[in-house]
Amino acid sequence: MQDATSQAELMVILRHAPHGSSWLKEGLDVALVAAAFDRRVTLLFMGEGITALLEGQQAGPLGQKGTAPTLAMLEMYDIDNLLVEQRGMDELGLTSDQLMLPVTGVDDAEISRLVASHALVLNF
Amino acid sequence: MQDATSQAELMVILRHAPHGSSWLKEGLDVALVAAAFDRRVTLLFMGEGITALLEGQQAGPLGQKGTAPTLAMLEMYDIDNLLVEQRGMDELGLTSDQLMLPVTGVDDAEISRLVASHALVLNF
Amino acid sequence: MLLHTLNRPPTSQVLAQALAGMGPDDKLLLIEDGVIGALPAHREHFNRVAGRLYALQEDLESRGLLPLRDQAVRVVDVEGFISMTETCERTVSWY
Amino acid sequence: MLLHTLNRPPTSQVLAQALAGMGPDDKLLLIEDGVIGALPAHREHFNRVAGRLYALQEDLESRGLLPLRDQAVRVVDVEGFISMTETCERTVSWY
Amino acid sequence: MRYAILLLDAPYTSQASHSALRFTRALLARGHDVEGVFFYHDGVHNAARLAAPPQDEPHLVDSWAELAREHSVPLQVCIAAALRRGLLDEQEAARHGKLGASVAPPFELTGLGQLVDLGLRCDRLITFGP
Amino acid sequence: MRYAILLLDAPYTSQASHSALRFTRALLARGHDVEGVFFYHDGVHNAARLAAPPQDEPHLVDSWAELAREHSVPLQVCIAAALRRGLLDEQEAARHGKLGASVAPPFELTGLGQLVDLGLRCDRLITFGP
Repeated sequence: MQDATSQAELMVILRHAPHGSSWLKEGLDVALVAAAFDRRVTLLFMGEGITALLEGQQAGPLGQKGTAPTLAMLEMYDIDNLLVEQRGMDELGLTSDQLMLPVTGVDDAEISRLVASHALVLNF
Repeated sequence: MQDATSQAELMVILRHAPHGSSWLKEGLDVALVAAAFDRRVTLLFMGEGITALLEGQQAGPLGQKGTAPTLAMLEMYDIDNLLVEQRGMDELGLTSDQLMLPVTGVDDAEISRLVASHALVLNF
Repeated sequence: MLLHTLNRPPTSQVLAQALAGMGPDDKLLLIEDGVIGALPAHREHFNRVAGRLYALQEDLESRGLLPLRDQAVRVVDVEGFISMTETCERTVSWY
Repeated sequence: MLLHTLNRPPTSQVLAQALAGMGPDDKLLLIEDGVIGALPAHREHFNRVAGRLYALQEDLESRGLLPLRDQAVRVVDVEGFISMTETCERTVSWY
Repeated sequence: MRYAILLLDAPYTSQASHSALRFTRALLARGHDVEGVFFYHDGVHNAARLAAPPQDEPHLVDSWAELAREHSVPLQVCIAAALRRGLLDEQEAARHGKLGASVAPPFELTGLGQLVDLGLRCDRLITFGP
Repeated sequence: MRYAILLLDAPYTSQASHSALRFTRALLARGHDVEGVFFYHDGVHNAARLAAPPQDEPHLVDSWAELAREHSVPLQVCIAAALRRGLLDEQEAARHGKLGASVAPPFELTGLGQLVDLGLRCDRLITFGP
């Protein structure tokens, strides 16, 4: 069942900003668990989810950690296929050098091909 | 403290559709309780909240009542100041004869004046 | 061919996200508050999926939207929904 | 003069609702995910409240947005937020 | 076919829970296997055994439990999402030094790995979100 | 000035609860009166006494209780919204034939009339939504 060299099986789409809700954290947790079980995982950041990748995030005023520390660990979990929606980047006026991790921009056509090629696609 | 003849004190803004969430029901409950305590209440339906007023609503397939029966009781509570956002009506392509209760359409300028003239404005 | 479900009205940016995720043969099923998108006034939002747009009958009915819907939107009940999940390879939910 | 708070990003229709509710002297404070609106790319969404637009410092900082913000947006911390609720007659929250 | 259901919102907050229950009942009536309903994010509130909705509203917690008993459908609740939201079974309550429990069988607290497993093992996974 | 707070979402689901707690603490530090925090809609989950968040996250339920005890701030939970979401105190649990309770003092179950009263009596009402 488990073949680490196969095509990625799980695609997790992250569409929510850090700190504002638990969606981003709970979506990342699914990706980390799948990776820990040797599943190949693709992450796609769409819309405000892209802001999860901004440099210089901090804990909140009550000590809420946010998700940046988790993102910094992705490489340890062999999650290195990080995609960002190019349209979302443009709408936020962001460029990839403002992000904390190397990412690949994808357009709508590529997004729909990715959605079709993964065995499981989960939206968060 | 209570003067039923005074200017309306509470404005409840309803922005959510029926059945899809509990926002509409819980917002209406605040309006009904305030009216039961002899507070003058204004209701403003904005955006998808306008669909709460559509004719011909029914219970959901599990027997969820929805909010139409509550709206039908508003007159008993002396809540007769029902406003709808005109822009929202236009975007939905609806006209007032498709609605179950008589309403008054208001534009942005009127909405901001109403928000400023109520002692308490609650968004739902 | 995939099935996509959408439970948000067209005023939500989730519609654009769902459309971005859809392939040229995929179908879009409006459920819950998403069925507000079946109103004729919203037709232009769904140009990209013309002929592949469905709405759930139970959710149209409970909201009083069944008689008001755009006739170009195909109506399916929960059995039809299940049947679409059988025929389509997978289902992706947008919410 | 009222204070309005907004905790949703400019992609949300809640922004239009908040703007509809604002009088000509009212102030708008972006909090939580709303501070994404302080990015320069979103300036045009806030033309109607130019000079009356604020963002909460703590929420900009935790998201790494403080150095990226449009300089036309005024930054206030929680003390400044409270001070605005004191000065303004009432506060209306849009979420 | 083998189906799995993922439910992400609480009853009484959005329609997600109603939709998921109706869909799952119709799946079973049609002869499909439902290998699990996984409750995540605010969906964990579907397991709240103390829920006391008005009598003229559907009782979703009881309805899930009934469905599970009649059709042997596992009701799997993400333990991490549940604990922070105040949903504990007897065992977790004891472990965290709390008196009383808010989750009872047939709902079972389990790890997120079960969701990934369900999603990749079943022929279809259908998500109901808020 | 006399302030009231209205909180409409659960801890750990959105930031609303964090924002409301921080704002309320700052109000008190500045010498204002906080005549009540009213929990409505999913905000009632702030009263979940069984919440067991990870130790490296803020414990919002405990933080509200602490604030109430130190500053005599009433914590008012809408009873109708609470019951359907599985939040019952001892009295309501007994009334609904449930064993155990999920809400304890200083949180008190009360009617929506209290919200209207707070909102019209205080100089300022500040709402934190999801």
